[in-house]
Amino acid sequence: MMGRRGAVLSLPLLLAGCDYQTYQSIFSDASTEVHDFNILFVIFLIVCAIMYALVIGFLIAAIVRRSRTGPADVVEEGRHHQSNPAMRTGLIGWTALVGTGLMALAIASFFGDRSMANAAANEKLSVNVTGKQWWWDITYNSADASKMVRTANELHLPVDVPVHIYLKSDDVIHSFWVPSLAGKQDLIPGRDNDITLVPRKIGIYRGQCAEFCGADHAKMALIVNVDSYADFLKWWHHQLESAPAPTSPLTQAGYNFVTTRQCSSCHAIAGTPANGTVGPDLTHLASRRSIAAGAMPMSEGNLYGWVADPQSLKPGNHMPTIGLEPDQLHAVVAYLETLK
Amino acid sequence: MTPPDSIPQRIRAQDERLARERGTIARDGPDLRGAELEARLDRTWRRTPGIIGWLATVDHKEIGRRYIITALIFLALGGVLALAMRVQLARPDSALISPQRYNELFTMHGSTMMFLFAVPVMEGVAVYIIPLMVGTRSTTFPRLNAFSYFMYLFGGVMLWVAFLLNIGPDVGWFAYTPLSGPEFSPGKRADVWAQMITFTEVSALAAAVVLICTILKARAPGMTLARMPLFAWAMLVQAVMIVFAMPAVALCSSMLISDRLVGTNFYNAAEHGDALLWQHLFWFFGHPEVYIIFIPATGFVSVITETFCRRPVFAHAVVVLALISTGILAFGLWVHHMFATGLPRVGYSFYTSASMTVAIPTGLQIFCWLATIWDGRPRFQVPMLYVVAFIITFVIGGLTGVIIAAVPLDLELHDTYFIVAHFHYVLIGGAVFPLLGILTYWYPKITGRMMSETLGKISFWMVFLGFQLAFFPMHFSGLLGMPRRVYTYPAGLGLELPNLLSTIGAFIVALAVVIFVVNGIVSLYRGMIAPPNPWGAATLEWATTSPPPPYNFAHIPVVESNTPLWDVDGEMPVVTGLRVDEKETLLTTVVAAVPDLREPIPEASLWPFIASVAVGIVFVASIFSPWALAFGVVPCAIAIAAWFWPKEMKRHPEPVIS
Amino acid sequence: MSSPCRASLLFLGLAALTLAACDREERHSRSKPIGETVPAGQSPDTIWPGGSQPSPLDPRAKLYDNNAPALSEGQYLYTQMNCVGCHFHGGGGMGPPLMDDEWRYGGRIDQIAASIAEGRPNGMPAWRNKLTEDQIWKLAAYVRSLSGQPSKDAVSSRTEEMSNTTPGSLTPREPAHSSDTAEQ
Amino acid sequence: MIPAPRFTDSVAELPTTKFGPSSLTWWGIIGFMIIEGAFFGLAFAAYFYLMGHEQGWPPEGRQAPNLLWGTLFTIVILLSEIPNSMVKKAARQRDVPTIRRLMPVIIGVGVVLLIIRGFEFNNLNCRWTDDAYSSIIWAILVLHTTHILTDWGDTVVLWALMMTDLGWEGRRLVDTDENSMYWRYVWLLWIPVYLLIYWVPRL
Repeated sequence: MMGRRGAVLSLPLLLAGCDYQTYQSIFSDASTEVHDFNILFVIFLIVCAIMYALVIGFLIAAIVRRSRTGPADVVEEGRHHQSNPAMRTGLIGWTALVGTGLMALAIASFFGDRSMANAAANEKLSVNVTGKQWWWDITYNSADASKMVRTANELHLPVDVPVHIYLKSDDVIHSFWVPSLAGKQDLIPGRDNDITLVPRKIGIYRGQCAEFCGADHAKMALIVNVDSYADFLKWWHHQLESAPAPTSPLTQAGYNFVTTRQCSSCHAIAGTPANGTVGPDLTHLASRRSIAAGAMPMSEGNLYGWVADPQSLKPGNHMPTIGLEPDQLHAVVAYLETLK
Repeated sequence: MTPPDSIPQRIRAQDERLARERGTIARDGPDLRGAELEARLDRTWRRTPGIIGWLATVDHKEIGRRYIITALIFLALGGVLALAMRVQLARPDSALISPQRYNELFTMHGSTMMFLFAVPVMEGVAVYIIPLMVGTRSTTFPRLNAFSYFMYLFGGVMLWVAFLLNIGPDVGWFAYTPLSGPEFSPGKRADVWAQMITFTEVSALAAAVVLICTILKARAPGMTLARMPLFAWAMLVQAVMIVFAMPAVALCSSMLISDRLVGTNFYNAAEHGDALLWQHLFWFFGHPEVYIIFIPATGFVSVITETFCRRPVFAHAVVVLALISTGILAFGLWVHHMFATGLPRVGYSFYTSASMTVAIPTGLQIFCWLATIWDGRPRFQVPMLYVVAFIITFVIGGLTGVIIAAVPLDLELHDTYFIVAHFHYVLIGGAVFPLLGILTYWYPKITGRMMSETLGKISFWMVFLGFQLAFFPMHFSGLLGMPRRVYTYPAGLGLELPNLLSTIGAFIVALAVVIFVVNGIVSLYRGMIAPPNPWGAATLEWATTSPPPPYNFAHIPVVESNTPLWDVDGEMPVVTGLRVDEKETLLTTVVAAVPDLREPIPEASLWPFIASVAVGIVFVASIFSPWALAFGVVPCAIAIAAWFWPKEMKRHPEPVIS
Repeated sequence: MSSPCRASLLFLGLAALTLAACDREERHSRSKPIGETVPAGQSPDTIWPGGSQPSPLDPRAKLYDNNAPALSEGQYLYTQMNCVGCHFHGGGGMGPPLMDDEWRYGGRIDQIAASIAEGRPNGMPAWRNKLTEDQIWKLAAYVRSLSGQPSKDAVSSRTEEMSNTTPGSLTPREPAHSSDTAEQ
Repeated sequence: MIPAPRFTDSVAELPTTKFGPSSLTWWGIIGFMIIEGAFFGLAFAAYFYLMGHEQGWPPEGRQAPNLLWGTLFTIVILLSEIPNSMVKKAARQRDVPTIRRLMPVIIGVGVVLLIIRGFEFNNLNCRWTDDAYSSIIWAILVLHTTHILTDWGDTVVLWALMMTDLGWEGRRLVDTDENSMYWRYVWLLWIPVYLLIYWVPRL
């Protein structure tokens, strides 16, 4: 029902008839936090609308009242010093009105804040998200180290399970923001922040770094898949497996290049010699929805483009343009696509 | 009081001679008045022609004019950057502008508008008008005033030259560490930004001191604090705020530049520093900054409302108190820019309520203006139209401000286009609209001609409607999840339409501003000659010719009410006895404005300019080597000493600052 | 109006003078590989300036030498590729120190690049296939900056990590090496 | 229609210089004092902010600065108030000869203070590049040194002026009076600085 209200708020856009997706908007109502947010937001909107109506009403009344009568250009002598007594009472009333209105809003905000804080009190799932220029390094915590899942730029969350996300930064300040799921929280070098949320709707949501973090700030996105618990477990177990061995000669060639040449200095692929820690983990690259932190959707074409010349697609990022020969390129892309 | 023996014979002889000469000094009064007085005053106060005279002048009217024109030029430049950004954002995944360039664009846009347009233009208007409004012949410390202008000019020019030479800053106008620190901003871009801050902050502080002293000490006799015009009050509050706020940004940018140049560790988390220290210091300045821009604008609104409604603003005292309390509260809110940084939650609710409290004094002022309109008989000429537009627009900005003061809401809306919409409603609706109104209003005072009413109305409607079209959709862009400071956005998020509308609106506003400027330039030559008091205003700046003579007033007026020009019946009470052959003005007591001292006004001097050049070179050079500061002390010290050193060593019957 | 312009033009000239040579701020990343670093058959002993006639300085040197973003990218790689492991923050350890001006294999940027690309006896691995040429040159530029060779206003004063070395922006410029003076 | 003048009283007999709050420069100086006070206040705030994030202050492995020179500086600057207030008094009494005699003393004291300050920098037991603690105490000390320097330069210029005949003019005496006021401000500022740099790390 909140969703409908959200839709109402964005009605002008719907009317304008642009095809319209809510997967990065705050109206999704996809988590407890955003649900509370929407309620609070509507309360504020109503109170503010009333205040605004009062001001504009007063303005119009004041204008029409005197603009008709009398010659416009005479300076009124004499009584222009005493101010209208009715207005003095009005002033007091106005102050009281504004005061109470704000008080009400402050209280509402306080309770809203508290209910959000309590929403995910007992977390079931804990995830580390580390911000780097310009991608997200993600680790699913687990008591035993062998059950830790490392991935990048894509979160998978089970629906209705409170999740606790621990936020760190390796370089500059970033901000973790998935509008449809929660408010934002900064990732600050030298500080530990965290955010909790309870996803309520299965779906795919897009988030984006919300604190200016340098050249590619605009291309530092994060995809969040909220799955049923079963699907989540399936995904999680799959993530624990290491990469499949190459089968065809082409993928073999790609495998050789990736594990022995430049790629392996930065990227890790579980079960292979490639163990770089500088860039995103590639073990299950092909199973992700996007390339380069949401810079472009995952597809063979985009993968070709990205591997061939990352600098032109995401200028300034740390992945160098290696300048692969065409056959090397075919092989590498072919191999990467096997990393499902 | 003086032990007579301690005074040598020679000096005593001098004293007696000077005492005799003192009797012969020409002073204004019943027997020296009218044309002859004006001719002699003009000879004393007129500046020498030529480039030297231009650089040396200390006439507050010339300096104020320069401030205003320079600030408007920077407004145009900043606007061009805004258009470039809007073009880039008009379509999703657009690649017209590279990310690096776009980052430079919004950094330059923010820095230019904040530091090189908004604050200086307010100070410029005040530097021009305040002495006239409070009925004195010059600002206090006129040489400091000239110095502050040149510092401001050089700072702005340095920033823009750097931008054109492709070493312009790219770290945002807020330059958060560590992104702006030595490791993540290699090169000189961030240093240029930090030094630009130093320039503008020196200039703003100097101008603030000048204004405070002028308002407190140089008011016409009888203009008690209770009778002081609201614009003077607004400028007083603003200047005091500058005095307390600007040091914060100066300090944190100096820390940043020393981190970058000599390897200090203020913001280095690994060495016990803290990145958030920057944000605290910066926003301790940055939030009051908004009110430093807004409060003078409320002064403009009061001036226009009073004149065009033929009523003193309702509840003068309440408005004054509202101004003061806004000024104080503004320093208690900076944390609401940092809700997302994970500070202790308990503190948050305090800052939420504090941020909301600011709405009360502002609400009071709004009410007082509306009550004035209600009581009076409004005439809707261009300036008054801008006041109406101000109320309609600014209140929206204020209310969205209340929305984002709430922590849970701010966590979603912070750093999105919702915020961009909010502060443009506050700053353009709240400050630029009144500014355009007041420029139209005081244009005849400054130029002696009226601006064209027709063109004025055309540009008013375009700027008003264009603004709404440009910025209202941004609320939706934000709610649909568009963060700030992104050089592009993907298709399919519903962001296409609002951004396209914003771009169209931006161009309409730009066109409107062009029309406004054309109107200003054409009216300079074609405009109707302005009568001395074209709008029938009540304040003293209209009690002299337009444009005012270099000495402002032939005789210093005496004030007997809040609205002097409405209450004098044909005859203006004045005091007499100021010198005619040397520059002199009258100082009064701070509260009751009783005549207190006769203050000699400094002659024009080239030294403030030379000093500003010396200081400027040091600042720029220190970007490249910290040693510049050590070596630069010498020329700066010489220039400043020469500035204060009397040019002729003979004693005068009464002090002369040559 | 015209006079402010005059004044600003005057200052513009001045500023232009002070802020000359700004390509060093340009963030360039070669999208094309830039060929061989070391002319074939050139072996360590011919790079050693004591040996035969020093080869002319590689023209690419100026692209990297005083280019601030290149230096900082080099700094990034220096940490990420764990050069610290052997050379520490230039102080030297298992590998030779890099802050002094003693260069076993030549202190010119192209010579350093060669040492990184080809590797050197006693443990310095070859990075030719592990990094791109562009990266190697950036790394070389940074390594060279450790001894204060490039102009001080191009290097950054410190990193955001702990360190006890003098800020790069303050390190005194070591007496330039003979083989440097030959070309620079 | 500019209203014609109606002459009330004349200000011709008003003085052109007065001591204290009547004087314009007094207000100017107060203004700049407030500005500099804001600088110091914020620097102190930064100091305590950084301190608040630490277990130990100074951080592990650092010694607090040596007391000797800082304390010596404090004593000297407090003593300098004696000639300072004598000059102030003399200025108010238009006793120019005394001013001419005492100003060189104050200038000399300034030089001594600057020398001691040099030793202070050497005895902070840290370099500004070491860590944030070192950076902030260096910053505060440098900030205060600039005030010593500026006031010293100001005093030198003023003394040169006092040696001329102009020294007998009221304005110069007011300048002297206000220069002494500013010096009081400088040493008042020093007291918290002294405590922050030398004693807080010893708590």
